[in-house]
Amino acid sequence: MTRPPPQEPGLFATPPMAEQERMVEAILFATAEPVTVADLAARMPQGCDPAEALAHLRRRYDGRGVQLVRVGEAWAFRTAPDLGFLMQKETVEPRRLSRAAIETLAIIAYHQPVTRAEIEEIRGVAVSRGTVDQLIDLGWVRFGRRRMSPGRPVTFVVTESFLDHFGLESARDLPGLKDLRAAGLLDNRPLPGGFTRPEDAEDAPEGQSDLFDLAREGPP
Amino acid sequence: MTRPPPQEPGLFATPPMAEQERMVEAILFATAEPVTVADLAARMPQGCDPAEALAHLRRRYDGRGVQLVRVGEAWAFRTAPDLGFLMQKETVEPRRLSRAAIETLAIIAYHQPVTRAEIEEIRGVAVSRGTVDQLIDLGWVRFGRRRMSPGRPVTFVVTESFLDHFGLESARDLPGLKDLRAAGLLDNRPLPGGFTRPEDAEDAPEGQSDLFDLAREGPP
Amino acid sequence: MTDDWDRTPTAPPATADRLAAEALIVDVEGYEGPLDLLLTLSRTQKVDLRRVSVLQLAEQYLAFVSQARALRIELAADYLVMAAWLAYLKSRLLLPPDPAEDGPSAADLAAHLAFQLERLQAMRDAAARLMARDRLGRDRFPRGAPEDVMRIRKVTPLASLLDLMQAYARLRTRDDFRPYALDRDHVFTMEQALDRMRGLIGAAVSWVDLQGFLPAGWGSHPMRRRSATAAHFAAVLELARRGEVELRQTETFAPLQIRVRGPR
Repeated sequence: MTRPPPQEPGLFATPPMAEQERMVEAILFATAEPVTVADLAARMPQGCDPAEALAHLRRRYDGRGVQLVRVGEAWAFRTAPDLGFLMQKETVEPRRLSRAAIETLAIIAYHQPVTRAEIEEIRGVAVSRGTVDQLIDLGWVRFGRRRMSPGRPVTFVVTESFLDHFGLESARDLPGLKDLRAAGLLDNRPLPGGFTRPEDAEDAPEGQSDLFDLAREGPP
Repeated sequence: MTRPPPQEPGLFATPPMAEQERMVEAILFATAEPVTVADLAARMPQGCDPAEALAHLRRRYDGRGVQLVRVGEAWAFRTAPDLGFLMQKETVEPRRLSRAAIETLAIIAYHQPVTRAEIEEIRGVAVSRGTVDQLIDLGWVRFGRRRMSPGRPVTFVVTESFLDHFGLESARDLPGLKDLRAAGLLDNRPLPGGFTRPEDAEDAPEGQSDLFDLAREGPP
Repeated sequence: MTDDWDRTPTAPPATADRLAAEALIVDVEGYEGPLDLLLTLSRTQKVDLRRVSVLQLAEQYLAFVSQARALRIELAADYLVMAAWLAYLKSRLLLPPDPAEDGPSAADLAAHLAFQLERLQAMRDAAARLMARDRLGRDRFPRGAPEDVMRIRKVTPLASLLDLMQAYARLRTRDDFRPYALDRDHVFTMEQALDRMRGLIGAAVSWVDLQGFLPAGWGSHPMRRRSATAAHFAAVLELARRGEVELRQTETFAPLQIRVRGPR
């Protein structure tokens, strides 16, 4: 190295402090790791005072969106702590509910408060823990009162958020079985052997097309 | 369902402009890639005006060691060019480009959108596949729209990453663009009298220049 | 380069001239096509490209090509195509214009060639200026320590009221439509009743109500009561037919009574 000894004046004028501040700013911005004062001094022209430049710079960034912080012996720019929320990016992912989940949800909505055993009886299959947990996570189902029966089982009820999502004032607004049938949602296929129950007679077989129309219209 | 539309105003107080400026500062500091105004708006609280915050911020960083620069439709912080000498550690030796690649890049930048035949017409020599591929690999060139001329040839245009690399706010800021245009050197002037040399035959010389100019002007 | 290029190619080439030509030839691999070569040749005219003598340039180019041939250097086809075109242009430029001829004049063609050269030169200059700009990663630097944006995935469930209703409807109608099967839970068969009665009728030495013979637990549930009553009635009819019991009913709808038939 042929650098002039540090005391030798005049060969290279030391940059003014404002310029040194700019240099420190650029180095700290572009460097991947925090930088020590010694590293700064090594990278800056002869005669610079990085410590003083850092002090100026720190004041300059006081209250800004990024701050000059000390990391051990080194210095780095970091996002102001109160703005951390901006560093999160939410991606919304629409997902269809599984058949098990929507059936369990329907049973809870129509029969609330309802116990797990009752849900299983209606669905005819065991309800996995995960299904109810998932509905609770979604905020659509919560625990109700314990049933005053042997074992004091917990019950499940639907939440405000459920009503909000499905556009219902209350769970009582859920269409009844009769409404479902009228809307063609109860698919009344004739029983095998041409046997028809009395209540089937009232229903015309065009139920399918109603269902289709309703599906297209969406819920009112 | 019954959720409020996302643009509904007045529900929440908009942060003051000084605070919005801090937010933009934090977001842009945290990322190496340019961020569009739309992305900023999506990440900031409702009702914010990132464009105005950017204008304030740009003035604030004027003359600093780090500068707020526009890259096409996006914005980023970059170190001031005069301080590049401090950054030997960070310097990445740019990939050596062949003379053909450099010329092809300039032709695409100044004549975009431009077809391969037009590049060949200007350079007077066939453009090898590898040359364009290399530019695409670098992320500096991409395919543009197909030209509405016989054979519907693909066109090439430069990318935001090209602008970022060469420190251009937009393709309109290419050095000397105005002079070149005024001198007619960006015209796609056909050989007079429809005399065509063999390699020109595939390209329809007429009408292209109109379309070309129109496409190049784009939105102001 | 010297002004020797200004000479007409018909003159015997001076040494410098020949050396220059050879230098060009040796460098032929370095040319990016005939237009590039023409541009290099035009520089020897030391004039602005707009005022370049196309006739002279054509002659320089043709001299270059013949020189290459003399040195047995293979030239790519497009160099030869350009040579042919320049030979044509040269002849047009030297002959007086034919007023009868349509189409572009020799001057127009020459102007176009000059335009092409100027345009190529302009692009080269532009490329050089572009490359000399303050470049990212060399003069300007991005953030060295980007703070990762935390991505939060938020799942929005897709479920409408209709989905809910359909699911419920599906559940409620499942029972109605299960395949037909005889429900045997509430059925007491005649064979079962016959077996039971055989063991019990010994006690009926005097008249007893048939109702009293119904099994425990079959009297409360209506379906079970009906089934058990019918089975036991059929059983005692069978026993009466065989002559093992006697039946009587004091009036219509009165309880049916049985009595074991004693040996005669």
